[in-house]
Amino acid sequence: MKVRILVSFKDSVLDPQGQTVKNALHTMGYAAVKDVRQGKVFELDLEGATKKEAETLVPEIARRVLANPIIEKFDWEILKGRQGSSP
Amino acid sequence: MKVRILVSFKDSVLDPQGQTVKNALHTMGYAAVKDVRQGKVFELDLEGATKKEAETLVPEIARRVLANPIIEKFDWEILKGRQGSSP
Amino acid sequence: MIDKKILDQHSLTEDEYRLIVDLVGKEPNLTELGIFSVMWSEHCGYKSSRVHLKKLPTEGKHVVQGPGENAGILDIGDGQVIVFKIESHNHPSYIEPYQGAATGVGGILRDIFTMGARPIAVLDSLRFGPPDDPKNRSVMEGVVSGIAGYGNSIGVPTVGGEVYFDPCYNLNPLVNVFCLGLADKDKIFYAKAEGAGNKVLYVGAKTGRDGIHGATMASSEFGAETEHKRPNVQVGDPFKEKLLLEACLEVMDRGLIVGIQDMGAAGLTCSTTEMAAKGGMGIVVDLDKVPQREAGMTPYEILLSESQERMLLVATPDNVAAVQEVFAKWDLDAPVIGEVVEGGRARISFKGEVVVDIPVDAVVNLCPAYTRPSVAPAPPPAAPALDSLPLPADCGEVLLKLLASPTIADKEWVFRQYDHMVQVNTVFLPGADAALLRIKGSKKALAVTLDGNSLYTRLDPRTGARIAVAEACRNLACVGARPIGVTNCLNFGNPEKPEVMGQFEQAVTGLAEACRTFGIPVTGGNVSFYNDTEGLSIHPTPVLGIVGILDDIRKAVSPGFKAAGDALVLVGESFEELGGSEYLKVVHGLEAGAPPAIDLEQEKRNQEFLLEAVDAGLVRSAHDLSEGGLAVALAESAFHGARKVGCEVDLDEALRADALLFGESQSRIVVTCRRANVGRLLEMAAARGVPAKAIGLTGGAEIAVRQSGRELLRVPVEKACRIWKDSMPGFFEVRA
Amino acid sequence: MKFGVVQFPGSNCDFDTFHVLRNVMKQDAVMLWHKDHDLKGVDCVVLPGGFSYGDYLRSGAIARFSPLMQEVKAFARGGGRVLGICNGFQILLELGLLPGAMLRNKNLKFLCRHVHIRVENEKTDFTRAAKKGQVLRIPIAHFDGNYYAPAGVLKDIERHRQVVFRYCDAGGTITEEANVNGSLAAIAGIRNREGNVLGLMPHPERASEALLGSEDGRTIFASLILSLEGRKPARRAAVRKKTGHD
Ligand SMILES: Nc1ncnc2c1ncn2[C@@H]1O[C@H](COP(=O)(O)OP(=O)(O)O)[C@@H](O)[C@H]1O
Ligand SMILES: [Mg+2]
Repeated sequence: MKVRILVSFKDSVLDPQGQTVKNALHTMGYAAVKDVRQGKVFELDLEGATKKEAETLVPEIARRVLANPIIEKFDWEILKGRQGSSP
Repeated sequence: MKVRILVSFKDSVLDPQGQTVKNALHTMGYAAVKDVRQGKVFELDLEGATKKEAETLVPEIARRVLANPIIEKFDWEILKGRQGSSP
Repeated sequence: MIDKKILDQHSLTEDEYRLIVDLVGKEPNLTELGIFSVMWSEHCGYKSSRVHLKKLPTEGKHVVQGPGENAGILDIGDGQVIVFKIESHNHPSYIEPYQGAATGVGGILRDIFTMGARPIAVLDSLRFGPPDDPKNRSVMEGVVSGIAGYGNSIGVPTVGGEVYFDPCYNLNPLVNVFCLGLADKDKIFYAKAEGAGNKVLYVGAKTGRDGIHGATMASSEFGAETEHKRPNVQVGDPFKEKLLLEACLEVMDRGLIVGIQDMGAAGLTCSTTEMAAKGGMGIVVDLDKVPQREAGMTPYEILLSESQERMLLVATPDNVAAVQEVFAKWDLDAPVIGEVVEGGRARISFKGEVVVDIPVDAVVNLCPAYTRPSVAPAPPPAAPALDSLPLPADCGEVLLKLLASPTIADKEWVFRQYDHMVQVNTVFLPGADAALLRIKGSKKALAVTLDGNSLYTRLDPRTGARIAVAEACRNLACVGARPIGVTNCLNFGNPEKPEVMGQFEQAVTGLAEACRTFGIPVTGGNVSFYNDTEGLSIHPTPVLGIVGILDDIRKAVSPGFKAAGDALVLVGESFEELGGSEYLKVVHGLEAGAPPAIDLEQEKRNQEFLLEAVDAGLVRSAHDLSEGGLAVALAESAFHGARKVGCEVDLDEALRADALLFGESQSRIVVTCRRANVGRLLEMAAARGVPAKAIGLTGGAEIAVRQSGRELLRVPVEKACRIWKDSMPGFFEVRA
Repeated sequence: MKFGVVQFPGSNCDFDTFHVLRNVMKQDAVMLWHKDHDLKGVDCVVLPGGFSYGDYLRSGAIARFSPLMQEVKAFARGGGRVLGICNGFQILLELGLLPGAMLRNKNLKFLCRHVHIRVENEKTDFTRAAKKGQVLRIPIAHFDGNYYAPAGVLKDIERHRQVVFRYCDAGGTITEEANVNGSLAAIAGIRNREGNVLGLMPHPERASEALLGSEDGRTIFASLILSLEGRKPARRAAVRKKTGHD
């Protein structure tokens, strides 16, 4: 089973990387972009785990390892069969 | 409108960060984790863009600014109202 | 089955193919052809350059290893040697600046530690298009952070380098990285497979499809699916390389291996055949044992992959377990993939079948060398007669303009991103004429510099190359070090163009002449041809990396003025030479004229004198005159001082003011000494036939220059320094 | 006194720190391997700078799971002195031995340069050889040194005088410009509430020899030695010497 975990800064923490991307986009003329937040994404391949096991395992891994709870929050989902990806 | 863009190395490209995380998880006893790929996620707030406009704008930004198509691929989606996030 | 089309895809000529058939004794299969194609490529085989490189002097009393190994080795006494080399990573750095530059660092580091040396310093020579173009800035930003990302992580300080800007690099930036290592003389290792029955071990990262020689195969052979998976740029993994470095040094230190070779260009192919050829042996390899990152790789792909952070070791069967234990300690696998055998052939099997069976000598040593047609480079565009060139109305403004020009401006924006202090040896941080490293437990120090002015080489390749050597040695002399060895990276256009070949020949001639004069051996280097994009070649750009030694580190001299009231002495003679100068380029928009003349013998005398004066303890600061001439050299000396002391200078040369201030006549150095010592210093110069004269005093808060009493310029040090410092960040911070 | 320098995969200031402890400060020093469970009877554990595990994931995030770190944690809880330099500081934060977290430098670039830091609390085991408000010139070299703590935590840290060093200008004034990486409250180094664990971003081992441009870093090592020896600061400690090179 493939799961995807998104880790990003808590709203209370400034995200200078996102700001920099936003500024760059403005300079390039993409005025419609009002805000950018940048974070990390992890895709885990879990072997032989059931949905239920994943539901305990993934948040545990995210909390213990992937995110630093002082500054970051996380979100996760099980990836359906597709896992599509553009070019 | 909020959109989410995921940028990660193409499958054939080495992902040292993902590999290192995987090894760490194994050492910690999370044997079920067969593979880890790490990437970046960007959440953009687009003001006044229609779905159609987003469909041209977002891939263009992703290709030109957020990803280097030589080694990276990207994937994107429009975020529905929820944008949920754990803890 | 092998036709013209396949040969074209492999960049082999029909003559070369016939030679291969001859040497192998049969028609090669596709995998064997692939092996020849990479090993006989320009990059690995030095086809176009070999005949010319023979002109370079390679012998000297310190030389332990000259060209022909991964890096050169020089004896520095006390049972220690230095190992150093320079490499280019130009094309990958344009395609993917961060990873291209990062893997460039990774590659040169492996060249050094594969010989048993611990890398102790990196220097980088970078050339980009002008930074006012956002595209150039983004390449530069990526390259600099890539070098930082790799070097900082692995813990080797990046202690110096150079950055030049010219439109000829718009589509073809140059990224040359130099590395210096230190080893015990009795712990040097070579890329040799010796002893039949010894085991071949593979260590480091798994092999993936990355970096397979871009031009080698059409997509139809592999299918579109494989094709799009084949990026020519690889992602560096400095963490893995750090583990590899420590594990390799540990097995070498404990004498557990027989030979070792990094897998760089042409990967497994190059390392297996080279090690066997150098040992006069054969080798058998089982590709099924090679750790692979991707499923379904063909023998062709496994052999030609250029995945990073991999090495090949040879060990006696007795030691295999001990070697594997060391690698396991560093979390690395070290599987045995083959064996050294008699017979001089590489026999490689895959799924139980022999897929390659070729003589290693043919692959490694018998690549044909060509004397390509060449024409003498066209004479440079004539500079306008000096009389027709208007004198600047305000020389102070010109100085400020030069200080702000990207090539001359402060490069702190770059080197602040590099960890230049790790390993606690860096005595002179970036910014001095040469980087200076102490050797722990010794009074000695090593000085290193990279140099090359490609505008000069474009205008006159031979003179430009001579100047590059002279200037590098002069930089070393300015810190008090004596040059002991040279490595070089020759960045040129397409060698199949006779003009490019003409430039190459002349540049190599100039290098050879200058190295002979200074008595310094060339111990290795790198040639990067085909730096052409959209039909335009870059300026011929030889980059010299020269290492020097200082016997007593306490005598080292830095460029900054030390205090007010010191005497300023100008060593060397000034001529009315403006050709190829930054002044002409920046102020008049001309890349024209003949570069300044250089008299190598005089240059050598000037440097010998400086070294003698430093040794006698007479010199308080020394800085060489290069781009921007005297005025810029004075300004830089003022900026480098701890207290930013100014100076008052009066010159009596009857030259045009602009030539006097901004001309780039060679062999000159500004020196300061205590006032009481001026007499002794000048006598010492005279005794050696070195022109030198007292030109003023340090002090005040301004840089002021007069010509026979008439004031030419007067600029506040603080203001000038701010302009010099703010220029580079200014290009990058506009976006914030 | 016996110091132990922990070696993680990717540590790169381990030998620098060892060199200074042994050859400059003339102390007994040993290397401690991250996979072991043995602290070899040291009096003080030093977590050196570098890029443990490549700083992949987050700086210091993976190293905290090393076997030896369980012993270090216990050692610290038992009052043993622990000094974390740069990556070592980041590991201590990830481990929870010190409060807060690190963000990327405010200019989003790696920064290697000399900075000035002001001794905010000279009554600690790590600063007792320093004078009140003394300004030290010590290099930094990091990408993630922008200290952050949630408002409540910061208040706590300040109340318990846990801030040991702040970035300042050469004269000792705290300015936005001098706070080169953007740290909250210009924090360059903090200790735990008990006072036996210190983390700082600047590298004192790079400023311990006159030849390398500054000896101010010795103040920190000298303080540690004094406190380990249970002695009062003597006047001999850490003289500030101007060096020959600029
Ligand atoms: N410009 C040069 N000057 C002197 N020696 C050179 C030069 N270019 C290459 N060489 C030497 O030729 C030899 C061939 O190098 P090789 O190992 O095949 O290439 P590389 O490791 O650079 O890919 C090396 O010893 C190298 O130092
Ligand atoms: Mg090599």
